Amino acid sequence: MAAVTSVTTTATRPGWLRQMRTKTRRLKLPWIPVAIVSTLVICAIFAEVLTSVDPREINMLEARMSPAVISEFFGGADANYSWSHPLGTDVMGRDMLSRLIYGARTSVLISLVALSFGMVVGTTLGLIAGYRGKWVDALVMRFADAALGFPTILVAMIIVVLLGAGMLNIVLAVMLTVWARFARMIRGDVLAIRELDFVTQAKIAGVSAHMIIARHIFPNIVNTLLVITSLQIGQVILLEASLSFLGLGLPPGEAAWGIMVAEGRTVIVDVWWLSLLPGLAITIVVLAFNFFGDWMRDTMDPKLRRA
Amino acid sequence: MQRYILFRGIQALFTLWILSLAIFLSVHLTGDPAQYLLGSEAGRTEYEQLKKNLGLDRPLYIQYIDFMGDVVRADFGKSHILGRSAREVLMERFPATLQLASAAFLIALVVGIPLGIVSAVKRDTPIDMFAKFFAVLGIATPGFWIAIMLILLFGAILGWLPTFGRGGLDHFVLPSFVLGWAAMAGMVRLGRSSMLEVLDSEYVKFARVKGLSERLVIFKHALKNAIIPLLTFSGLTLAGLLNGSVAVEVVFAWPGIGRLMLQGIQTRDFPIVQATVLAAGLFYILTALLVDILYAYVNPKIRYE
Amino acid sequence: MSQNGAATSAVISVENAQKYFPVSKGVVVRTTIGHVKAVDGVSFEIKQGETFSLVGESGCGKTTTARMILQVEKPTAGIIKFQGNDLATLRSEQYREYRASVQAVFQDPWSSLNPRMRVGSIIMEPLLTNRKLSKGEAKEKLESLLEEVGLHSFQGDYYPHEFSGGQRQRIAIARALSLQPKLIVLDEPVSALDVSIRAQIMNLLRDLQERYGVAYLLIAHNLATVRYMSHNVGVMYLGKIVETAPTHELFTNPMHPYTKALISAALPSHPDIQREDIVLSGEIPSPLNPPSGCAFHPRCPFVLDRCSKELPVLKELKPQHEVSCHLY
Amino acid sequence: MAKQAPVLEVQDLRTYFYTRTGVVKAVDGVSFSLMPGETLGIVGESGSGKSMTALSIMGLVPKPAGKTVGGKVLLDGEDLLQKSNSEMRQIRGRKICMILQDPMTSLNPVYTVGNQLIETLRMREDARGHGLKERAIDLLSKVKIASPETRIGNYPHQMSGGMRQRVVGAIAISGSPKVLIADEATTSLDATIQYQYLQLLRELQKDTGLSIIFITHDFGIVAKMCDRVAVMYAGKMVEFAPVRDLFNKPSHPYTEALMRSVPNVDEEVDKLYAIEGQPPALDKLPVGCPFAPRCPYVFDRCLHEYPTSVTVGENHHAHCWKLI
Repeated sequence: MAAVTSVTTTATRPGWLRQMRTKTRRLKLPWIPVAIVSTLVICAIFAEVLTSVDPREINMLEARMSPAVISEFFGGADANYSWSHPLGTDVMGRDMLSRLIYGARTSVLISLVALSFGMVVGTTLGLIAGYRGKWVDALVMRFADAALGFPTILVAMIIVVLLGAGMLNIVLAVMLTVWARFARMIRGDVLAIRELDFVTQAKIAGVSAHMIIARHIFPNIVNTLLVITSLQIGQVILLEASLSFLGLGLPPGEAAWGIMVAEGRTVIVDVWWLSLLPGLAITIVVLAFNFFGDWMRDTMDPKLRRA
Repeated sequence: MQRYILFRGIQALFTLWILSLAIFLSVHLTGDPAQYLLGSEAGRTEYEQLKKNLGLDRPLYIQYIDFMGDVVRADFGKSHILGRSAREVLMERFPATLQLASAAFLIALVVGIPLGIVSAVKRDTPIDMFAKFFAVLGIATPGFWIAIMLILLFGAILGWLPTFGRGGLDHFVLPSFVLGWAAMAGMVRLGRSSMLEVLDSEYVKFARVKGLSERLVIFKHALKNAIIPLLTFSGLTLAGLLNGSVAVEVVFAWPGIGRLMLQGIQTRDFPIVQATVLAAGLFYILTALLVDILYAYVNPKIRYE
Repeated sequence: MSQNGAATSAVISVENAQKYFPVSKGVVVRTTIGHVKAVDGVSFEIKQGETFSLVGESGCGKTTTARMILQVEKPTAGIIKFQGNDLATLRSEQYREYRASVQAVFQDPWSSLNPRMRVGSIIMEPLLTNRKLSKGEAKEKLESLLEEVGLHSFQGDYYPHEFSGGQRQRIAIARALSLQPKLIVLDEPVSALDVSIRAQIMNLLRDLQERYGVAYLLIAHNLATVRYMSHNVGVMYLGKIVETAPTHELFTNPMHPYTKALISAALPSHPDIQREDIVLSGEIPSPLNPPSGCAFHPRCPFVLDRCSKELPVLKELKPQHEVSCHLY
Repeated sequence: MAKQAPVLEVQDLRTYFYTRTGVVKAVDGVSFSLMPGETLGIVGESGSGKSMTALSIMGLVPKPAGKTVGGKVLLDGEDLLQKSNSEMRQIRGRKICMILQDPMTSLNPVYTVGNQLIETLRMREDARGHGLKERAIDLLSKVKIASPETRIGNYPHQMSGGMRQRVVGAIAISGSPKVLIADEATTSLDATIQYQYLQLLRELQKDTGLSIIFITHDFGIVAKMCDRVAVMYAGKMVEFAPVRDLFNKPSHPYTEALMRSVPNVDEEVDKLYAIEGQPPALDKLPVGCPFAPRCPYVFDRCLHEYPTSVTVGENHHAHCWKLI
């Protein structure tokens, strides 16, 4: 059937479009989460294009302006707003929209870096622990248990003491817990796959250990890898925001959602949008990633699919 | 069983030791405590003298042995900001955190587990939908933000509840709810999935085959099995509670060790940092150990090993 | 054991093979407290073009024996000879030749094929790992293998999930055949299949044996399957072969009480068939702590005094029929 | 056999599953009767609907996907399909009980076997209060468990598979049911343990006058244990006969082919007959006879119409056009 599809693909364009549509419909893609995630990624990549305002530019004359998109319709006569700041400004007169867009970049950047390091380290260790077993496995898993169970906040604090606050600090703190999640899940999968007959068959045929890992084990954990990754992104973004909020990450004034919430905290009663908007952004993005991850798990997990 | 507990105990001690080592190294590798204590204007002789007094001129391993001795005696030195013994401050603040965390944990257990179980038993009904929605929100919303929003709503706008500090029972409502929500959400999700799995098992099918009432099937046969994974999870939840409690204590101005810890870091008050991080670590490790023992007790496979 | 005569035609011979798994205890320092004697002194040989079956209940060591021959498990003691040469003394290329000459088909057709590989690559993997082939030769070989096992030549491009259980077992057989092995280990090759499919696979295996003269080591618990497939049978109990004989002889004249009980317990092929009723009492003992003397004595209906004290040895009571029991 | 009222009578039972890909007719018009003290075998391959027939009788079809949409299940003349959930609960365990396939998982791992036995006993009005433990011990010794006094305090994982299956048997007969359904109850047991268990069931049947339905894929169990046999294929009952008649004169081509394709322990067979093709997918059943695509005797009519029941001997029926 796949062959038939590819033939018609090259033949006629409208058919191609229609087929794409039926294909995605069959996958039942979760459209809203996908749209949100795409928006986030676009904001992160094209921040300069989307807004010409510098997120760090202080302008005390335009401080504390309420979001135009709301005040235009609900604001009283005394409402102070301007369409040049659609989402208002903060206490220093910095543009909220531009700060939110640049905040998206911070979130994506930090979680991407931390997650990819965590993924590479965790997957490698998980593969080795699962395939080698014995003391290697015991050692890796003891460390993973400790890293998983241990409160991230304590880890982050120790790192802050060691290195001082900064972006690297957040990345490290996140990495130190995330790798363990990957290692654990991957190792569990490897342990199960290692016992399957096709691996024994490969051994009987004389296939070498690294070829067995590359050809027989790794391709069978790719699904798990994708599923954990998509489920972890949300948690990593949340963690990053919490650490930023506590001032353990980027210096104050930088455009990060957690910092923005913290800056609005003391003036929440008058300038409510300062905390509300970035917090909403975090919630929506994390929700989107969670739903997307659930969808990935439901469609990709072969254990669920076989049932 | 005893062997299992012994094993977990040794593991807990090991984790604690790693933690203490990490703290020792991070404090001793980052700059010079003596420098911080004196400030930049101090003279050279004064500095050397202090170093000698603090024992900082000796080899690292001797300092470490000393440090371990202090840790065992729970003597973390004097906070140079508060001017009091770090242990004293810690003991003063610790109950506040303990109370808050217990309240949150209780909410998570009392609301989370039943909701998850009911959600599985009444699958695809409005109750289930509500539980799933409630859970997914709890996992996705940042606690510090919910805290601020609740202060805005219940404190500033409605004026129903106090929004900062410790006091009567009403002071507990907002902080413990915020702190407990994420843990509760996890319990709902796990409770639901583990109950669904148990309800699908052969022994539940057999319990029905032999004509047991639905009440016995669910409360006796399914529940106990479904709760076993929840117990393990509740151990992990504690880590989450400690994570969250720092932010919640900061937002609600709760005088606990979370806020103390953050202040210690911000002011480079090392005795306080050491005391709070070790205390939090010890608290976490002990509760995790307790949960493990409880788990072994509920699960006969381990109990009779 | 018997070295006389047909030493040349024995593809594989196993002499007193043992496999002990250590059991350890302790929290920090683990000490070995005992051994599970999974296989405890097993000897047999398989001749070219013949099927030798190992039967027995779970935990009797039949699968471990097979895994030692496949070199997935290293024997604790004993000698395995391939065409008369001790495996332990083989030089590396000879050893590689041995690995290529012994292949396997396992029970579960769902776990024995990598779901991420095309059927063609699965079948060709042993061949391409061990031999140099041009692309054209490989394609030709694949097509002939697929047809050999009753599949279409174009099905090499498909993934395993597109096949049913019976077809998957055919794929597994094609892979095992690819290196033209001397011996194929068949570990419960049909027991996971639907009843109506089993005969297809058993007939295919018999046809292939006739055509290529490959020897089979069949591991099975179903006596009917064993009777249909094999030339010689060894009955195992707690790591030891208690009786071995040509198939017809074993089924018509079983001598060891355990063999008798096993045959008595086999479900009849017709309601009118009445068998000698031998109900064994008790359960199979743990191989960690096997009974003294003859391991079968606590369950044996004909137990003698000496059975709990003396270990019986295999005795040839009739030509090619060996029994290890104090009754004879 | 004297003319007696059947203890269980199933008429035109239909259980369908509603899935995304369509309606799966797992049980499609199954009828049979079971006499007191009789043993009936239901034979079929995986997916033939034999297990679902048992669950439909028990009123335990997995919801919401599955539903019994038609037919009658008469136990002592009362239609079980008309009973409410709570009424069914009174019937299950007391009048009709079932042994499931997997002894490893049929018992709850967190309770002792004594606890699980006693809770079953306690449900019955006449068994309140004292003596429950003694009766539980009594039941365990009835299923030949050695030293039942200590075994009663054991957890399932402390017992072997054979012993667990005995405990399941003890629980199943504890309510003195009239009908016992054994769904592949011995498949996962070793040969000699299976033999012990079958022997035990037979003795229990002799003592209590129980009627047993064996659900199995193995003609050996049928030959050893059953008085009458029903053969199922693709949700339908294709042949129904007394056990000797079935073995001597299998009439449906499927039964015949299946018997010829099974190897024999009792004599050497030269060459087994191999049935072509695969069992059909239940959501894509062919029109007409579902066995037609694999049948050696197939002719035109088979492809269009499902065959009616044909009587080929006393109490021996088969659904096949060839027999007319």
